[in-house]
Amino acid sequence: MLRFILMRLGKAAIILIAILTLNFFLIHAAPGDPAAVMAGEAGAADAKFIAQLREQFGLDKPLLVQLGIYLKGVIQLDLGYSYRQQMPVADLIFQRLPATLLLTVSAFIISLFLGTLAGVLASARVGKWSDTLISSLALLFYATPLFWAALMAVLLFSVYLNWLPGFGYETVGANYTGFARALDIGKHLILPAATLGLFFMAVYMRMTRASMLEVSQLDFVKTARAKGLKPSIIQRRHIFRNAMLPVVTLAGLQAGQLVGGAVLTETVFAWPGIGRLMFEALAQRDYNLLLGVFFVSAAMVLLFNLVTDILYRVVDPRIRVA
Amino acid sequence: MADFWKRFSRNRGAVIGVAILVVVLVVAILAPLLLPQSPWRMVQRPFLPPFSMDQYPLGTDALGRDVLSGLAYGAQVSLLVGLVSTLAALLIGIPMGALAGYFGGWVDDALMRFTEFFQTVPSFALAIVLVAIFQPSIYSIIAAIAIVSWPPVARLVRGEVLSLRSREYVEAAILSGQSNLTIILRQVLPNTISPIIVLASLMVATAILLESALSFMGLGDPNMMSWGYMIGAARTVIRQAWWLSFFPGVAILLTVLALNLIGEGLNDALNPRLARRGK
Amino acid sequence: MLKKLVPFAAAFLVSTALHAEPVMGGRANVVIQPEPPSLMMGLVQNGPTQMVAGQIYEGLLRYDEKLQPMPQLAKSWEVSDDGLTYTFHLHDNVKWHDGEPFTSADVVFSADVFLRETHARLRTSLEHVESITAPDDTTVVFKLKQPFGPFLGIFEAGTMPIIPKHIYEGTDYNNNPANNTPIGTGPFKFTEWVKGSHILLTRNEDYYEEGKPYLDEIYWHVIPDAASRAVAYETGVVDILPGGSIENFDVQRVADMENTCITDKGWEYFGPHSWMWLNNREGPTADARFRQAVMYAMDRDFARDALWNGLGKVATGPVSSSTRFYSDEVTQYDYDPEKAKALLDEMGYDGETVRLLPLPYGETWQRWAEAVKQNLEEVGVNVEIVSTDVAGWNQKLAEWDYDMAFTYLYQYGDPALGVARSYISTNIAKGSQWNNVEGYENADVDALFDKAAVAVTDEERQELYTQVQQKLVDDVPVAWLLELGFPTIYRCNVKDLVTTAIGVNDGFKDAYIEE
Amino acid sequence: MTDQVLRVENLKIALPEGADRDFAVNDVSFDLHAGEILCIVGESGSGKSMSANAAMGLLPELVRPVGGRILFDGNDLLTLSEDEMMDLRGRKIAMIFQEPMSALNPLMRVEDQIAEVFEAHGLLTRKERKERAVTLLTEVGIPDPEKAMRAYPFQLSGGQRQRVMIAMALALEPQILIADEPTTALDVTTQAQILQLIRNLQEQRGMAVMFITHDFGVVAEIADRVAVMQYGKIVEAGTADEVLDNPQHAYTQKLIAAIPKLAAEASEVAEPGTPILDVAGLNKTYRTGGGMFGAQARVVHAVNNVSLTLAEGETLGIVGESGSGKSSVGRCLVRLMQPDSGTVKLAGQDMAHLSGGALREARKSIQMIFQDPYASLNPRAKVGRIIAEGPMAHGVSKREAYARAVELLELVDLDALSIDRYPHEFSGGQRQRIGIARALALEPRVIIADEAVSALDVSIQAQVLDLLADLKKRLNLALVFITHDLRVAAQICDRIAVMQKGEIVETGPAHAIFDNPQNAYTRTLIEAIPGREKELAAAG
Repeated sequence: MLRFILMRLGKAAIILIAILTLNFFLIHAAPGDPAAVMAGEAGAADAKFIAQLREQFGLDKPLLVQLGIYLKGVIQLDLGYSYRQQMPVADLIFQRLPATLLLTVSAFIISLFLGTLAGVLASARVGKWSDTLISSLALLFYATPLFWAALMAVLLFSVYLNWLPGFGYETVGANYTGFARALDIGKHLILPAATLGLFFMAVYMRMTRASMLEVSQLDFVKTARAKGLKPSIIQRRHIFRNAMLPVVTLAGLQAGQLVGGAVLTETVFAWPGIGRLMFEALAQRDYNLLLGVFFVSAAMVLLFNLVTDILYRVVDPRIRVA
Repeated sequence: MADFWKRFSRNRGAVIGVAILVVVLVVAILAPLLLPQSPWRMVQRPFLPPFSMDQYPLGTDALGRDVLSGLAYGAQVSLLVGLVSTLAALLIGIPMGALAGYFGGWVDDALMRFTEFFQTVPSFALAIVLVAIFQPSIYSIIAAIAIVSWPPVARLVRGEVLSLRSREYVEAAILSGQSNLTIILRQVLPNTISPIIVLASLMVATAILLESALSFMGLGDPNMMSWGYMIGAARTVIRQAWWLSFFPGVAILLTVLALNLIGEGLNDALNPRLARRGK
Repeated sequence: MLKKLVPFAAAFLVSTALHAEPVMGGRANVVIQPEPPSLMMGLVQNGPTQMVAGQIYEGLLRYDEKLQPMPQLAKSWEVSDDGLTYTFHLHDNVKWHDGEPFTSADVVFSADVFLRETHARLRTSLEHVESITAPDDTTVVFKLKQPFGPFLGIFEAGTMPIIPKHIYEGTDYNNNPANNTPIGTGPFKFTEWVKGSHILLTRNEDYYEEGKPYLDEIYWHVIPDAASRAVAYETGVVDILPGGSIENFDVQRVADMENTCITDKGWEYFGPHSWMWLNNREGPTADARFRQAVMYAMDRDFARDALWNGLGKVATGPVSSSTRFYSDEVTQYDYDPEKAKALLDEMGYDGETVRLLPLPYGETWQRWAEAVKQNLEEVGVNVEIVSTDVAGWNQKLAEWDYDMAFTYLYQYGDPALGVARSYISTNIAKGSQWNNVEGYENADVDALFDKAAVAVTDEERQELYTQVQQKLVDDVPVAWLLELGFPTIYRCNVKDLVTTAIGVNDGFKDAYIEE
Repeated sequence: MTDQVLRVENLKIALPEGADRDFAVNDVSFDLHAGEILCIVGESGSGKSMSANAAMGLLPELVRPVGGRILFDGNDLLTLSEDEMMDLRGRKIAMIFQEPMSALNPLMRVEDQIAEVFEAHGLLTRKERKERAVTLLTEVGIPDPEKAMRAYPFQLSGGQRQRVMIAMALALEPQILIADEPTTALDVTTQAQILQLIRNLQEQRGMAVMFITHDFGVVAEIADRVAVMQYGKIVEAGTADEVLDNPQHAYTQKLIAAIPKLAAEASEVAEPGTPILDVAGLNKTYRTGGGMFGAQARVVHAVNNVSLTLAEGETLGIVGESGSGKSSVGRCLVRLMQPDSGTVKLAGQDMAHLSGGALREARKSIQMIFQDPYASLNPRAKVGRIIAEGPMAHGVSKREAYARAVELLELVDLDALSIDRYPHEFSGGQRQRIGIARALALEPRVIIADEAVSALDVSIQAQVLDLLADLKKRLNLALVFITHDLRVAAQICDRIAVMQKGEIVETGPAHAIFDNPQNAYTRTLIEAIPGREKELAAAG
């Protein structure tokens, strides 16, 4: 097992370096550079000023040398310095990470829990009106553009009903502490987490339902029935556990997107997370910062792929040996 | 074929889906006839609420442009982007998956590592970066959507080809002296068509969602009136004018819903072994 | 739309009426957008830096709404009759925030050494300066090579911030750790900066002007989303929304709130002037008739009313009406599509598509580009909007890769500082978007600008600038749009916030909050 | 015999709309007595499994009984509530299934799956359940039951899994055991063991067993009484001896006649023809797992130093159980698999070391017939194309190739019009004929038939075997016939090679192998053939 994990980590490191290299060239292919953007913000600049900035940022060196310097830093776990924010990239990312994780993890847990639950319920009542209702709702959520659902939620719950705050992470300047702050953040969290979770809930529901139905056709379920087991036990012990395998895979995939998958939601709800950081870094051609965000989100994907595989080995005995 | 239609039409959802899609298609095609004025034309006072003037039943936007006309022309863009980008993704994904699955070994390894690459970067983030880097235009948007959506195609085709590869009729074709290319094109790929069609119908839906999300982020083609653009432009005025974001959202929702229903219907009709119970 | 703007007028009245006795104490909650990259104004002079650091650092002078100089670090000044020698007498009881005394040596170091290296805009103006000397601790003398009309206009904090010599002399300016804890002479001291959240400035107890400032602290809120900023004001989290903080579409609604005042004053020094660069080198835009047609085709009143809440003015030419030496004795281009079509016919426009670059600064500009595109298409010009982000826009302009491109630039109070740069042929060079980007070449115009800059009397300068404005307006090197009105929105009990030509940027010195 | 425990009266089971007939089971009646094994035998689709499932109350959805009664303990099982049925299942009536691979929950340990039976009926404590499970596993003859308890199903062999299934079925000492083709998926030796086990347990406990099978050999081994089903009806019933020895109904007669006879006639091939295929020292190993980063690879020696010869006009049988490497040999011969070493000389040319065009050319002479009539024809190609493709790939014009395809179809007794139809329009036997026509299209000299009749019902099997024998004679083909079914081998082969674990353990003329096997494994194999003893007895 340890050997397996080490192998996978080694592989992940190679993929990460490759991704960074690819993205490095991609980003440098974009028009403009951070010096020009910052000069633009200054409202006036001459060639000397821009040249100064470029020298300061090391952008005057040949591209391959820049790549070498960057990768050397990454290998030493140094993600470099943000040009625009004048801060180490790692600090910036870690500042934003909690907000993103709070949002995505809560959406993830809600959607996984409710989605599977709904899927199990629907599969147990297949063909009945409650199944039709759940399935139709899931399809509806599945087809709804996330950002639009978010806007409509803001319109309804924030603008018209005024129940929940529609923007931001916490009440700005309120300076709550302790429990009051947690409550405040919690209130801000509801709408974004719900809209983000809605889509995945639909995905999990559909997958769980389909998987439950498929597994319930398998021979061992018939064996279980032949034993005289109660349907509820068959459902739980035989069908559900086997039906969860593909859901685990999907959950692993989604968990990998926890860092980078919420750009839209963060934009609509002005949630100060990694997604927005990426968008800002992109607009400002803040190369190091953008690569840093990619690094962290890709690392997250790889990490969760690994976690999923390990989890799979725990859940499915067949893989442990093969 | 008749059998296919029979099975397809047995799925009530799929029939509804086709009906909706046909309406959207007709609107998209006939938009220039029904609403000859450019959707960009400022025709009335800004922020005219819906249902207040017969001529502009869905009201006007921040510049006094007709929302209904925007919806009609937006259908063109959404469908165009959805179809073309899906096609492009298929053109990348099918050969990739076919080669990987058919030849196996290091070819498979190399191609699948390459595919993994694209799946490791969150796809929407990658799409944003691609469009931003190559500057928003209909071409860069289609390219970006295709680039982020081909990996599932490659994986699906690879899986199918891998299982078909060891089918006896493929081995028979090898024995009968057919070339690899002939075998891939004539024996293998035609039998992967059903799942590809199903996946493709869902991909069109996803592509429409992606396009609208990109437009919403301000990364749409500025010369094309698209639904995502309309919602994005309406976001800042959502408090003054709910209808500006509401109607295009409903349009996207219905179209995507229709495509998903059709996809399910196709799945039931083309892959009977996976058909849902309870029919 | 116009009718709805009436409450605005009332708001303007309120803001200028009633001057009561200032009240001590209180905190100002202000929005800052975007988060400044640094508060060291000697190194960074972008908008948000100027706004926050303008309370920390000071220049020798400040300017009133008519752009007349007022004392700041310099309590008085005189100009020699030949216009070549400027002598400034400094306050003698000024201390840096770290307690060190402020002297004329700081001024000489700032202007002659530090800013010459770091401040691109000032560097250009300082080319006219022969020497900067400090005869004694409270006197600084600038000697010019030849007369330079706008010279007295370059001493505000954003243009020539005075920075502490004892901290920066002999150091690597960019990497000086003191950059994170800026030390100035201004009415407020830097206290705390939590990135992504807020910047806190507190009252400078040792400020040299007796009794000032009135506020205890200024709390700058970093709120990265425009809609959230509007909400923050509505919910009372912030009390002051500097110009550009919220989307234009929200201005109306926010301004309609109770106890809310709005002003578009405080931008006179900058005179933000918007226009479309028209590429004079190639394509249809190389033809003056085409450029005139563009002027006639645009419905600029509509743009102002629909997009800018009716604030600002339709620009009549290259010089903003708030800038010195403005003249309205020029050809007027009213919205007249027929005239535009006639001009296009006359030049034989063949339908060649022109590429239009919107300014990538948010929704308003995007909509504006769409409106202009529509205006132009209605007179038969084919327009393709080329979408791009800030970096791409910068690059395209700097590389002259465009046909038409939105922009707005500051005028800094004087045509020699902020206007001539966009039209004189010596200023044509790739790589910058602040020079003569359109590629307009006219020897007469060059000569007039040159003469006007060094003319000694204002009358002489006015005469020359009027001529140059007339010539330019006839040639239409660029398509002028609006003198932008950036509304500052604030609670009406915040008094004396906007009293100078740079408004909020140095406004907290005099501001107080009425009970 | 009045002690019947189960009585089926006029059972009628309806199929859903659109099926090929209205009733899966139509007016079927039979009794099951205590202490007897009743075999219900029939070909696929005869309705035999449906009757069994109906007794368990485990009919597939949409298939429902519409008439008759199933009496057990004085109750009509068809009218019992689901709760009442639940109580009966496992306790009074137990069932085992065909596929031991899929009939066990892959995620549960064996002990938990057995314990579950007690749990379902609220019996015993947790600890007692474990103890009983060990006892049961011992009883069904699993080696090292303690270890097997902790195992997951995938860690057991097919036979062991079927034993676990039996252990579970017997846990509560039911009165009736329903066995639905329980040995069909097993190798012949394992099948013999399982049949023996069922017989023993049945005798010890005096259970009634309803045994569903398609294989008359199995019937001969195990049945006390037999009911033969066709198209949902019982066409004949009686004691095993009556039915097997003296079938009355034409269908039964036909079925029994179709069973390949074990007694291989001493082949008349007087002198062996010229050798056409000469295989020497063939080796092939598989590595599973491993790869660049993987763990220790497992090496399987699939083909171990195999040498064979095949003369013109001769039929060589390669027989063996699953995993013996017989299919790998076949695939190496046609180079669908690259052997690690050895030579495959086809008319003097070494197939094992050809590549590209030369290999394509050489393959014209050696073609293959495949096992699965459904997987061996491209479902999206018309029959004409399927047959003509080979010649066309070798440069024959389309017109000519199609004309030849028509001839070939006629040769295999199919309608010439078939060329314009798709494979799914044909039955399994017809498809296999198309496969044969395809193999013949390139005019090969050697044909490898890999389990070519294994998937067919016995009556169809006989027809295809006849066709092959006929074609072989007419076209002077040499045939390599790979099969697990010794009866089939006995019928068609001139010589037989027996394989075990990748090696050929014995080769010889067919009659010699059957009458006088030299190798111990060969003997085991032959003795395990179901129905052999009865057949020998009948013959003797």
